[in-house]
Amino acid sequence: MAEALLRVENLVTTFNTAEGKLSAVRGVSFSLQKGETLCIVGESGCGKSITSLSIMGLLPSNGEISSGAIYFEGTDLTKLSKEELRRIRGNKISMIFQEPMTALNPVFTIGYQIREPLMLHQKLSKREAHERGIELLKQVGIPFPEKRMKQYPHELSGGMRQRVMIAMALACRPSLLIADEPTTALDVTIQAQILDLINELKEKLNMGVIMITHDMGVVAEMADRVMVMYAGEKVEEGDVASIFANPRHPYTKGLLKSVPNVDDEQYELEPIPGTLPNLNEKLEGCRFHPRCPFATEKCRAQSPPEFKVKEGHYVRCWLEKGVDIDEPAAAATS
Amino acid sequence: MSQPQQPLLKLEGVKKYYPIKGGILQRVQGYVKAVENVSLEVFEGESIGIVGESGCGKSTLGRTILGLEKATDGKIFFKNQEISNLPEKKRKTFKKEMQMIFQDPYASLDPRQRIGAALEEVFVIHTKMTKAEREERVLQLLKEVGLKEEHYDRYPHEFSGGQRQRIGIARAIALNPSLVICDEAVSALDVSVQAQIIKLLKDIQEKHRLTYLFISHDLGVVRHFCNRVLVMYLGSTVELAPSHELYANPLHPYTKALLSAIPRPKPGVKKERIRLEGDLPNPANPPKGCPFHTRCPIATERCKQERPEWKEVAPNHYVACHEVQ
Amino acid sequence: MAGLIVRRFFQLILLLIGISFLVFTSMYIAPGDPAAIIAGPTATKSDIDAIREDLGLNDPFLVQYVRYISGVLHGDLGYSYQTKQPVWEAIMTRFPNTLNLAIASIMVAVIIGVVAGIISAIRQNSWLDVSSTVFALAGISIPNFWLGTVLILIFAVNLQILPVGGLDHPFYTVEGMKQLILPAITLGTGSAAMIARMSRSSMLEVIRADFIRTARAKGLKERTVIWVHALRNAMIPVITVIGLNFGFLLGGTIITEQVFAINGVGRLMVQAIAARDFPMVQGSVLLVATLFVLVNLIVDIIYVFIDPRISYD
Amino acid sequence: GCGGKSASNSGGSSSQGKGNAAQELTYATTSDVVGLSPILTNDSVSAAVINQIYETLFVRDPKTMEIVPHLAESYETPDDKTWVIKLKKGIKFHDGTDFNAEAVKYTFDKLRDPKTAAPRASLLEPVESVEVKDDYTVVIKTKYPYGPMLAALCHTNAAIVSPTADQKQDLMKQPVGTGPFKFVEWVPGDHITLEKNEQYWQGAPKLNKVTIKVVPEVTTAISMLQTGDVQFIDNVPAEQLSRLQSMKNVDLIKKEGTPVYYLGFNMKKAPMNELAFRQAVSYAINKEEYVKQLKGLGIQSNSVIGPKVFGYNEASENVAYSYDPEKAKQLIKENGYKGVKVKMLVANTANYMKMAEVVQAQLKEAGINAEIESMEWGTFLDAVKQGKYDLTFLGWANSTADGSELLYPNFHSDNVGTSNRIFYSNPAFDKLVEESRTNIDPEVRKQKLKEANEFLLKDAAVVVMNHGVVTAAVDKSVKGLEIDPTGQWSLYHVYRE
Amino acid sequence: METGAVAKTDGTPVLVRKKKEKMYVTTLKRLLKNKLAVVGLIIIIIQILMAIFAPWIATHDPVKQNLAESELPIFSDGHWLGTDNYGRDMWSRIVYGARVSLVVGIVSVSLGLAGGVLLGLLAGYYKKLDGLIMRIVDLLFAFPGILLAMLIIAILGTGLVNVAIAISIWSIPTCARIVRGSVLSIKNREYILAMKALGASNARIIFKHILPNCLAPIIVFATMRMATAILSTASLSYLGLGAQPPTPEWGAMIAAGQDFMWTSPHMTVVPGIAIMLVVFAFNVVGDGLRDALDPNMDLNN
Ligand SMILES: Nc1ncnc2c1ncn2[C@@H]1O[C@H](COP(=O)(O)OP(=O)(O)OP(=O)(O)O)[C@@H](O)[C@H]1O
Ligand SMILES: Nc1ncnc2c1ncn2[C@@H]1O[C@H](COP(=O)(O)OP(=O)(O)OP(=O)(O)O)[C@@H](O)[C@H]1O
Ligand SMILES: [Mg+2]
Ligand SMILES: [Mg+2]
Repeated sequence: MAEALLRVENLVTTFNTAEGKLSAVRGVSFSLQKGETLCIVGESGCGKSITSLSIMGLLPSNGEISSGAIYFEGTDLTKLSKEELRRIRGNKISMIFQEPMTALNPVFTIGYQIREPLMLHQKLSKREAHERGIELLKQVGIPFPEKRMKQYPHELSGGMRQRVMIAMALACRPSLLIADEPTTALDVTIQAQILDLINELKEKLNMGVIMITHDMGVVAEMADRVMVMYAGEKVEEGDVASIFANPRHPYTKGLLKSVPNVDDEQYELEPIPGTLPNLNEKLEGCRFHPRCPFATEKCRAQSPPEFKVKEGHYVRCWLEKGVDIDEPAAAATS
Repeated sequence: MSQPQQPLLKLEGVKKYYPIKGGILQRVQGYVKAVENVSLEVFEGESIGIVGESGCGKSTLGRTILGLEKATDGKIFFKNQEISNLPEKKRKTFKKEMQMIFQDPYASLDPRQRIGAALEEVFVIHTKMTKAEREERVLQLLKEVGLKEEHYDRYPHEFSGGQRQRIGIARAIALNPSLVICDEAVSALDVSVQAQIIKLLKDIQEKHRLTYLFISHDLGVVRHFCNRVLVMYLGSTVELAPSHELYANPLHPYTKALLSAIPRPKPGVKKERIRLEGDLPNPANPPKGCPFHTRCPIATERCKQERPEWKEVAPNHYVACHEVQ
Repeated sequence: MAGLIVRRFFQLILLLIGISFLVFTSMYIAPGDPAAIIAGPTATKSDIDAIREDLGLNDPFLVQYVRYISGVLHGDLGYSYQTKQPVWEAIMTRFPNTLNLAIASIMVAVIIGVVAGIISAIRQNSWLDVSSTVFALAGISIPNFWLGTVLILIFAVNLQILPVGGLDHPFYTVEGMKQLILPAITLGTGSAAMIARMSRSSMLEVIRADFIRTARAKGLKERTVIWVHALRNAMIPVITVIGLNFGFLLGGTIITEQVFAINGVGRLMVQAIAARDFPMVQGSVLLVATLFVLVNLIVDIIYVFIDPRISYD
Repeated sequence: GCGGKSASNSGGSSSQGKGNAAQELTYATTSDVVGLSPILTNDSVSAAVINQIYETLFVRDPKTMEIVPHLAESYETPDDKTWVIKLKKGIKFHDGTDFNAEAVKYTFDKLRDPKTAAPRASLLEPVESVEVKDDYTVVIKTKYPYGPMLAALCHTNAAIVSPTADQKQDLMKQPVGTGPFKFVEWVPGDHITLEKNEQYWQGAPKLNKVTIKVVPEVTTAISMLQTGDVQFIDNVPAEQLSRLQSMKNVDLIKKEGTPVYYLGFNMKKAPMNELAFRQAVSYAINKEEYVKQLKGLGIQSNSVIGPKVFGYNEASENVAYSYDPEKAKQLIKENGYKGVKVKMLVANTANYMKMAEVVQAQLKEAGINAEIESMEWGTFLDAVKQGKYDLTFLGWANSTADGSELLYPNFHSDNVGTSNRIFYSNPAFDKLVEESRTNIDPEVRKQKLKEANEFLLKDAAVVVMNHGVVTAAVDKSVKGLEIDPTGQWSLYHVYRE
Repeated sequence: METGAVAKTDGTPVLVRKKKEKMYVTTLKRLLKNKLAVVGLIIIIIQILMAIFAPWIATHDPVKQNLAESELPIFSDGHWLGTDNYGRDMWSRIVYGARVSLVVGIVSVSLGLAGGVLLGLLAGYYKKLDGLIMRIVDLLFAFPGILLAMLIIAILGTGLVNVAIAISIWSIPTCARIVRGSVLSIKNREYILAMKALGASNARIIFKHILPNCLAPIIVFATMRMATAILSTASLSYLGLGAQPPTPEWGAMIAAGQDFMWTSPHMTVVPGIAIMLVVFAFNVVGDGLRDALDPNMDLNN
C-alpha cells in the first residue's frame, strides 16, 4: 500500500484549563489517501475541530498535542520545527475554519487577505495575485469580486465571508484540504457550487480532503469514507455507503435518525437523548454508554476496542461482538 | 394561522442601504441595497422560514427589525405600534419581546464574560429576580439547550462552535419573548443536537405562542420547522408560501433552483439539479427589472425592463415573477 | 471624512475662543502683576502705575478680553508685554525648533517603543520581556533633567561626539541631526516607555484572536503575522498614545529645552507665565491647542484607516 | 553649540589678538534679555548686554568703587540742587550721529516721561529738569538736594541712547549706543551677536565678535564651558563650584559684591512687630553656618549696608544681634513665643530656598515653628505686597552701590507696599535716610548712613543672611576680564590667547 | 464584571452547583500564579507598611539638619543611604517620603482615571458627545500646567489634596483619549450589538461590556502614570502647591538632588530608585492583573 497522504496515529490533544488538564481528543487514528474525501461527523463539541487544528499545528494557546503522531506525506508534523510547519501550511495543507466571522482579519480588505498566500507561496506579483484572487472569488460564487476585493470583512454577509475563507484555502491548490463546516452559512445553490469546486480540484490535483460537516446530505454527496466521532474518540469509520446503509454504532444510528428529511414533511426527528459527557468527566467503559439504549454491564465497565465489520469498516462497540443491536438489551439511561 | 387576525409583526416597504465609501476622504460612492422594499405580515405563533442566497439581506432584515440598524425607509409595526422610529428609550419593552439569535455565536458573546454571567444578565436587565433565582433559571436554560452546569463558569472561547450556538439560543429564549429571529440558529449543530434544539424551540412555541423568523440555509430544517417560507433574492422577496405548498409546488424559478440543489443524505443517488448560469448581480447596482433575470432560465425581455409585482397567485402564496400567473 | 474635518474646524474655533477666555480669566485670577514683574524689584509705585496704564491693565476685565480677542480674530495676536515683540513673531522663531525636536523624539519613541512592546508581547514573560519592561519603567521614572544631563556628560563632554546643546542648524544637515540626537533621546524615552507598554498590552490581546490563527494557517511568516496582521489590529491604543505624546511634544517640553538650550515654545510659554506676559501666554496656548486639535484630527482619521469599522458619521 | 567648535576659523583679522587665537567670545546666560533699550528694561541680563553697547556718563572704578566720569568730562555742583555736567567731545553713536548734550537730555527726558512707562523711571525721580546748556554741557536740576545723583548716573538705566536711532527704530530690538560693541543680531531666546566698534572713542576693543547665548541650565552651560562652546559664564551657583574647580581649562573669578540678602519680618503683624521676637529670631539664626553652605560664594556680615556699598562702616558689625541660641531661647521663653507658628514665604529660587531650609531648621531648634511656603516669583511678589506672610527672604542687588539707594527703597516708609516689602515704617529712621539722600557731601552722607544702618540693626528689622560674591568662570584663554562688585562687567579689555 | 454565581446557602436552589469562587477570588488566584506580579505586590505592601510605620522604621528625624554631616555618601556610618546637602538622613527621608508620594501617586492616578475613563467612555460611545468632550479634553491638554497649578493655589489654596487634584486633572485628557480610542473600536463589535438587541441599557453596555474590554490600555496608562504623578509633585511643591520643605517627598528629593549631581549623585539616585520600584511594582501587578482578567490567557507559562 502506498504511503497515505495523511496518517494520524493515536492523537491525544489536551487543554490546560482552570479545572486542570482536559483531553478533547483521545487517541484518534485515521488515514487519508490522495484524492480521497474523508468526512468527520459527530456531535457538536466532540473534538472534530480540535483534531483538525492539531493537524494544522494551530491549537489554541492552552492546548497541546500530548501524544500521537501525524504523518503528512511521510513526515511527522508533530516533530517539525515551526518554520518547516509554516512552509507546509497554506501551501500543501490548508484549512477552512469553522467561524468565518472571526477568522478574517477585520482591518484588511478581502483582496489583501486573499493575495497574501498567493504572493507568499506561489510567488505571484501583486497584480497577478489580484487577478487570481478575483478569479478565486468568482469560483466560489461571489458576485462582483472586483468590488469585494476592496471591501472589509464586516461589510460582507456571513456566507460571503465563508466563501472568502474557502477561496483563500483553495488559493494555493493544496494537496490536503481540511474544511471545518465549510458550507454552513451558504445557501444550497452556492453550497452545491462550492462542493463541485472542491470535487473538481480534488480530481484535478489529486487532493485529499477532510471535511467536517453536520449535513448528512453533504456527507452523502462528498464523502468517500466517513469517520464518526464521539466525545473525543473515533467510534466508527467506514466507506460512505456502508455507514449510511449499515451503521453499526448506536450513536451513528441515532445520528442518522435525527436528520430532517426534506422530502417528507411527516418525518419525525428522533434526537439522541442525553448530552455529550464533559471533557473532565471520568467515565468507565464506553463513553457513549450513559446515552446508549443498548448499554450492558460490559459497556459500563470496559472501553470497547475496535472491531472490524468488513474491510474498511470499523466500529468501537461491544455490541459488535455477538449482540444484535436492534433489540434493546437494557433500558436507556439518559 | 391565516385567520384575519392582527399581525404580530408587520413590515411595510422596509429598505436598508449601506453606503459604500472610498478614496482618501472616505466619500460615499454608492449604496449596497441590502434590503429592498420588503413587506411582510407575521402572525402570532407561526414560524416563518427565510431562505435565500447568501448575502441577499436576511441577516440585515433581522437586524433592521430589531432596530439594530436603522431602516433606510419603510415602516415596521410590532403589536400594532410603529417601532421603526421609536426613540431608543421607548424601545426597551419591545426588546424584551423581540430577541435574536445571531449568526455568529462567537462574535456575539463578550469574550470577557463567563457564560453564566452572560445569561444571567438577560434577567438582570429585564426582571427583578434575585441572584439565586437567576442562577437557577440559567442552569435550567443551559440544561434545556444541552449544555451542562460546568459550562456556567466557562468563557466563550472555551466552547466548540455548536456549543456557542446553543448559548446564543439559550440567551434568546430566556425571557420568553414573543418574537425570536433565528439567524442560522442551528447551522453549526450536528443533526442530533439540532433535532433536540428544534424540538425545544417547538415546545416553547407551543407553550408560549412564540413566533419565529427562522433564517436558514438548511431547507430540510426549514421544512420541518416552519409554517410559511419566505424566499429572498438580492434584498427583495421573491416568494412566500406555506411550507408544504412551497416544497410541493415552487413557483419562482429561483425557488425551484434552490430546492433542486438540496443534497440528500443518500450516497450514490444523484438528483439532477438546476444549475444557475449567468452573472451574479451587484447589490450596489442591481439590474433593472427583475433582480433575478440575469440568471433566470426563463427570463424574457419584459423581465429585463420591468420589476415584477408581488402578487398572491394562490391563497397565501405570493410570488414576484412575470412568468407566473 | 470631509464632514469630520469641517466639523472639527468649527469646533476648533469655539475651542480657541473658549480656551483663550479661560486662560485670560486664569491669568487674571492668578496672583502676580505683570507690571510689577516688568518693573523689577527696585520699582516704585509710580513706575508700576505707568506700566499698568501703558499695558492697559487698568481697564475692566471684559474690556481687556474683548480687545484681545477682537485682535486675534483679525489675525493679530498682540505684542508681548515684556519684550514688546509681536507674539506671532516670537512664537514662530521658536516653533520650528520645537517641531524638529518633536518629530525627532516621536520617531525615536515610536521605533523603540513599538519594537520593544511587540518583542515583549510575543516573548511574554521571557527575559526579553522583563528587560524591556524594566527599560520602559526606567524611561518613565527617570526625570528628563537627569537623563539629559547624564547624556550630555557622556556623549558631549567625555566622548565629545555630539554637541552639548543648541539647535541652530537645519535639521537636514549633519550638524542639525547631531544636535537633535541627545534631546530626542531624552524626550523620546518617556514616550517610548508608554508606547512600549501600550503596544505590548494591546498586542497580547490581539495575538490570540482567530484571525491570527487564519494568518498562520496561510503559512505566513511569523514576522508577517505579527507585524502586519496583529500589529494593525493592536494599533488603536498605540496610535492614541503616539498622538498624545506628539501633541505633548509639540507643546514644547520645558525641561529638555532648558537642558539642551533649545529655544522652543515650551520655554517661551513658561517664561511668559512667569512674567505674566498675557499675550504671549495666550498666543502659545492657542498655538498648542490648535496643534493638539490638529494632531487629534489626524489620529482620528488614522483610526478609520486602521480599523475600517470605525466611522464618525 | 552655536558654532562654538568653529571658533578657530574666524577668517577676520584678529589685529589685536595675542598669538593666533580667534578674538571671539561666547558668554552664556541663563535667561534671555528682555530687550536692548536701557530705558525700557530693568533686569540684570539685559543690563549685562546693554553695558557692552551703551555707556553711562559716569562709572565706578571696579577696584576702588570710586565714581569717575566716563562719557562725561567733568561735573560741578553750583548749588546742591544743580549738576552741571561737561561731556566728552568727538564721541559718536554706532549710527554715526554725535553724542552730545542733546542726546543726554533726550535720554533722560524719555526715561522720566510717564508715557514711556520706563520700569526704572524712579532712578531719576529726584530730577526736576534736564537742560542743554551748550552742545557738550547739560544742566540737571533736582527737586531737592540728591546725594546719590552720580551713583544714579552710573546705573545702566541711565545709559545714553542715540536720539536719532530711537526715533527711527525700536531700540529694544536694534540698540544704538556709544559702547565698544555694536549690535549685529538677536534671535530672541537663543542668542545675541555683537561685533567690535572700530570707531570706539577709546580705541577699538580686542574682541572681534561677542556672542551672548541663552543656556538656561547652569549645568549645561558648564558642560559647554568644558567643551569650549562657551568661554564665559557668571553667577556660578555654589553647588557647581567643585565641578568647575575640577575643570582644567577654566579659571574661576570671585569677588566680593554689593548684593545683600536678608530675612525680613512682616512689621504689620504680631509678633513680628515686637522687638523681642525679632531679637529672638536674630539670635536663633546661625548665619555663619548658613554662609558656610555657600562654599565661599557669600560673605558673612551683619551690616545691612555691605562692605562694598557706599556707607558701610565696619564698626556697625557689632551692633547686630549675632548668633546666640541661649539668648534666643531665653527670649522665647520670656515672651511666650514657644511653639509659635509663623509662615515663611519664599520665592522658589535656589538660594532663597536654601536660606529658608536652613533658617527653618535653626528656628525649630530655638522653638519657633516656621512653615515654609514656596512660591513662584510673580505670585510671591503679590503675596508679599499683600502682606500674606510672617517671615520672608529678600535681596537687593545694589547696582548703584550706594547705601541710600538701598535703605530708601527697602525700608523708608515712602515705599511701603512697593519696594519696602517688610512694611517697615519708622519716622526716626526715615529721617536719617532722607538726610543721607538729600545731602551731597559724601562725608555727611556716610555718617548718616552709618546711623541709619545701626538703627535698623538695633531694631532687628531684618536679619542679614549674607552679602553676595560676584563670580565668573572663564576659559583659560580669556584674559582681561574684570567683574564689578555689582556683578556687571565690561568686555572692552578682554582678549583671548 | 459579574461574579461567578455562588449557590445560596438558604437551601432554595433546586439545581445544585458546585460552589464556584467569586470572580475576584479567581482573579486573585490567577494573579498570584504570576511570579512577577507577586514580587510587585510584595514591593507595594512593603512600601505601604513603610509609609504607615515610618516613625519606627526611620533611623533619624527626617527633617533634622546636621550641616556638619552634609552630603555623606551611601553606606556612611549611621546613614546607610547617606545624607543630603543639609545633612538629613536619606533613608529616613525616603521612608517618610513614601507617605506623601504614595498617597499623591495613588490618589491622583485614581482621580484622574475616574474622570478620564468616564469622559473617554462617554465620548467614544455617544457620537453626539464626542465633539464636545474631546474638545474639552483638548482644552485641558493645551491649558498650561503651571497656570493650572497657580489657579488651583489661587482658588483652592495649597495642600496635598489640591496637589492630587492638579495632577489628576493633568491625567484626564490622556486617559480620556486612550479610553475613547478603544471604545470607538470596541463599540462596533458584534457582542455589543447583541447586548443592544437584548435591551441592555447604554449604561450597562458601557460599564459592563465596553469598559472591561478596554481595561488593558487603562491599566497600562494608570501604572505608568504613577511615575509621572510622583515626579510632578516636585514641580508643584516648587510652585508652592505640594508638600513644602522640609517635608520629605520623593519627587522633590530628586529635584533638589539635581543640583548636586556632580558631588552627591546619590541624592537623586536613591529617590529615583524608590520611585522606580513603586512604578515597577505597580506595572507588574498591572500586567498580572491584565493577564488574570483576560480569559484567553493561558495560566501555566
Ligand atoms: N481553548 C479551549 N479550552 C478548553 N476547552 C476547549 C477549548 N477549545 C475547545 N474546547 C473543548 O474541546 C471540546 C472539543 O471542541 P471542538 O471545537 O473540537 O468541537 P467540535 O467537534 O468541532 O464541535 P462543533 O461541531 O460544535 O464545532 C469541546 O468540548 C470544547 O468545549
Ligand atoms: N456594514 C455593512 N456595510 C456594507 N455592506 C454591508 C454591511 N453589512 C452587510 N452588508 C452587505 O449587505 C448585503 C446583505 O448582507 P446580509 O448579512 O444581510 O446577508 P445574509 O442574507 O445574511 O447572508 P448570509 O446568508 O451569507 O449570512 C451583503 O451584500 C453585504 O455585503
Ligand atoms: Mg468545530
Ligand atoms: Mg447572514
